[in-house]
Amino acid sequence: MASPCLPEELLIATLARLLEGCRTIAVGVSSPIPGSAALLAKEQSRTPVHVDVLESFGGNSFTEGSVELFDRAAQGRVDAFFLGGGQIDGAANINLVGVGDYPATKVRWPGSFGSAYLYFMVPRVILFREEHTRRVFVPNVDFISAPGVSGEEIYRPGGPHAMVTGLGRFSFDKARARFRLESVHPGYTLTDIAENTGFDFDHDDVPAETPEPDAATLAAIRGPVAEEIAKSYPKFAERVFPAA
Amino acid sequence: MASPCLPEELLIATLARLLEGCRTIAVGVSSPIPGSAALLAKEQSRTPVHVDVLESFGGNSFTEGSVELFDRAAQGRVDAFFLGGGQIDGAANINLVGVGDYPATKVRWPGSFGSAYLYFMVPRVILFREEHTRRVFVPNVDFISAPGVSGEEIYRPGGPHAMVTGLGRFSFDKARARFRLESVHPGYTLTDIAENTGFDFDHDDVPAETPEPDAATLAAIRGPVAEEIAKSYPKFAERVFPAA
Amino acid sequence: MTIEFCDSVEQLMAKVPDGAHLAFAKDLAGAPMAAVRALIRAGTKDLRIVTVPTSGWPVELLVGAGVVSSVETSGISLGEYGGAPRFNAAIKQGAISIKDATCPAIYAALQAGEKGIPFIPLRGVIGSDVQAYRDDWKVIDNPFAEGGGDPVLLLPAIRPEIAVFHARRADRNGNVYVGIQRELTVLAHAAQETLVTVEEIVDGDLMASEESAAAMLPGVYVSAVAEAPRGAWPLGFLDMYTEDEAHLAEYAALARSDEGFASYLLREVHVAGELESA
Amino acid sequence: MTIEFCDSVEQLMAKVPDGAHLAFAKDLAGAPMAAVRALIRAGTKDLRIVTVPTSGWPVELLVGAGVVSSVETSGISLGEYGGAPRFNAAIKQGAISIKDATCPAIYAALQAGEKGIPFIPLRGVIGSDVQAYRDDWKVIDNPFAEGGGDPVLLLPAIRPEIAVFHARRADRNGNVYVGIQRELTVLAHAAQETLVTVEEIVDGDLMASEESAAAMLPGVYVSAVAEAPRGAWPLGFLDMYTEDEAHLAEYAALARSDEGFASYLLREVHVAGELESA
Repeated sequence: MASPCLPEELLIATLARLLEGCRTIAVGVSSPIPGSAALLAKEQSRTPVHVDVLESFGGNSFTEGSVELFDRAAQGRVDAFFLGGGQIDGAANINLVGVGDYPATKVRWPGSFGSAYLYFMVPRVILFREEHTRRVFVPNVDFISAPGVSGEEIYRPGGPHAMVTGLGRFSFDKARARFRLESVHPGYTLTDIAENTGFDFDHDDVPAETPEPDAATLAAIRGPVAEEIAKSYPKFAERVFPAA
Repeated sequence: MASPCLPEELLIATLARLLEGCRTIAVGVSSPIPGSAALLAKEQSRTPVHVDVLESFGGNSFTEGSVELFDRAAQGRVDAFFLGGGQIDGAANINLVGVGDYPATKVRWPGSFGSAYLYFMVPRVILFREEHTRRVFVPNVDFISAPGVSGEEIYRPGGPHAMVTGLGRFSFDKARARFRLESVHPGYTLTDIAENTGFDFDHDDVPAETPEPDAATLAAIRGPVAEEIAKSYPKFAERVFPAA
Repeated sequence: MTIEFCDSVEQLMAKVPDGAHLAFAKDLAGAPMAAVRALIRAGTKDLRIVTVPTSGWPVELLVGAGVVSSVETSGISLGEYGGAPRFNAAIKQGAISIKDATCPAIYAALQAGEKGIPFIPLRGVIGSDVQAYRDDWKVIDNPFAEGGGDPVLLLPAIRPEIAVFHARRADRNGNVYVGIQRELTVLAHAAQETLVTVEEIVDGDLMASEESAAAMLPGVYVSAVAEAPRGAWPLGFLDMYTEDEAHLAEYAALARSDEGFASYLLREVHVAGELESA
Repeated sequence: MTIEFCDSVEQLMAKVPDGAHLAFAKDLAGAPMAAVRALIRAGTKDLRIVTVPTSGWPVELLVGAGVVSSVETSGISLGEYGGAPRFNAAIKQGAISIKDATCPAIYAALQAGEKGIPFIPLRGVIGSDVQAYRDDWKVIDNPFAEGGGDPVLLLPAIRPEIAVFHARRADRNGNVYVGIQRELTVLAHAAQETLVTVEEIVDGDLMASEESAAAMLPGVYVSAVAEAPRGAWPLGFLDMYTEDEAHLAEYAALARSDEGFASYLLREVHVAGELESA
């Protein structure tokens, strides 16, 4: 009998469902769960899906250095990408720079990387942050690494499509610049999410529960996906898929 | 005893003298005489000279396709380049496009290639055209592929430095936008040049004669230069340097 | 992202619709002559061509065959075989429209296409008739110049609908060896579709090692590939084969007249092609 | 165009003057750690650093050693070892000035430097605080937009005074193997001087074949080279060696305090370096 679904596996399956229909998916550095989700989406798609895992030779198809990811996104050749944030607010603004008054932030994170660009260019950006606390989900981010929405005059083929956290899955309404809670992960409640979120969001009175992956999906995650992701993230694979 | 100096050898030696002090020289396609001159300048320089012969693998140091020549020129990494012209006028405007009313020119030449850029960027552009007739040296070119001079407001680190033809050698005064005949090749006269030039130019009453290459220079041309240029221009080398 | 492997060059070039905005690289980077002949046989019309940054034989043949409506180029030449007679005749007759450019402008505009930026500045060019006749180019004062002034040329990005080129080899993932002919890389990045003929399709992953990957165009940029041994003939191709001098010289002689060119086209494109693709 | 071969990394880094505008590529492309230590030992001051487009260990060490006055970057991180403690402390204290950027902006500005164009447009970014805090960037309406509007960001070109990176090998003409780490190519093109440490200097011409040339940075862009075996240590380098995990973990622990960092600097940079260069 298969062992029960791990939290990581639930997240992988949930993210993979958000990638349905994508032909090309790019995954940033230090992203084992999004990476696994992209590989699962590829595994389960009936049509070919191209996945690039950045900074892993053999795991991607770049020959021009990492500028190629950005150019490829601008060419319309990247359908989906994942972004996170040290802070994320209710309008899907993300902050990868730091806490407090810029520039002498009292807490400094690495920096904005490509977010200020890819958030504009990639049609389906999926926000992913496991930690779901009021430290992360704030009323207003202290620094906008990349804005959630832009005025109509701004060229912006891309933007936030959905958000997955350790507690639930959200969709994002660009016109209203608001998240909507679509499902709560097994073991948590709407109250858990509301108490740990620093901004308002839409939701049903009784939100759906995030479905656990079915047996075939779990088998795919633990089989080919685990094997493939181990090439880029051996430590992650060892911890989550010890049997693989 | 060495055989007498050929016209091609005189031109090679004359052009090479104009390259003195250059550290980097690029030579365009279909340019065996300028190419030989660049190789001679390299051979005779006491400091290292880098020569790139375009479109000849092994004869150049480009790895980015031919865009690299233009970028390198813009970076200030090309000291000298050669240009020609189907027509050249007294203000050093050059025409590589055609004769007659543009665009339906009655005679069409290949096109402007990189001239409209390199003429602006390369500090020492040397105009070279063997045919010295009124067909080539016209009062005003029919199409300006690249202008000889630009207004002060135009960014232009480069421009025409000198011109060598089958009859003589000219310098160019950018401030006055005028050529000056510096020397007449052996066997020709000022009158020959004036009669075959469709524009006015400055000159001494009795212009100097272009000096023939000395024995050491001739030996260099017929030895290492002939051997090297044969790699890019075998037919030219066979015709001019049959002994090499 | 699905790469199609075509059984023939005919099938590859059937993907080019009438009126397509088609890009060719310079002849020395690999002229897709088999593809050009297939395109003429297909009867595709009104092609709008951009050359990166120059061309010769492909444009000469296509223009001669009457399937081209416009050419944007920095230079069209048959090299040692002189000017391009059919191209030049078409210019003289006003049969095609011409956009004269300069090599770095085409490269820069293509790089803008590659980067998805709407335009790109370029130094130089101002004051030439190349610039004067291009009403699709603009000159602005450099917004970063202190005290104003400093005019600089702006070029709109070029994103060709279809790029066509010939290359040494491809693997079964559509990865194409381009070596140092990196104009092909920029071209494929900027183009919406890229059709490639190759000398051979090989087994194994040409992107497998870092050293080999450096010479490759990744298959993600390639729409379709067809094997075309000696696909640059009658031109030479890199170090693989030399040009067919007798053939090219005969062309240059025949193409001086309409009749001569017509006979060449019939014999070398239509009749020979039917035999080829039979 | 004369390439200098230095006898030591010390000698190579002695070429960097106080106040230099210095560029480093991202750590994964080859962090020149031996060069960074030599630079600290040289006592070079007031370095203005730009990272292409990110960095980690080189900037962390240099900032910690107090030899940096400003950093332009899209991200500084020690990867698995967490944030960069000395860099972050310097930011908090206002000890260095920071220009936050975004990766494609640094690439685009560097490509503008490579092309010798004064600026380059970039899509996106507008409305972020990355843009809001960059008063050296401008927004204009796209001059090619019909009907006006369409704001677009313009970035001034970046031409670093000196680029420093570590590579696999160089030949005696100064040609440097970069493989698919092509940010190094763009960086060297854009920079005024390029100083390279390599694992080994080899005989023979690495540009001799077309296949090998595709992976090379031509020596014309290289000012000086020094051999530095394991020159990325304690970081790993491509497939050549893996990172020194114990060393890096110890650093991360020590660097939490000023005293810990000072002891690391003394032991691993100054004392070890004197032994190294003795």
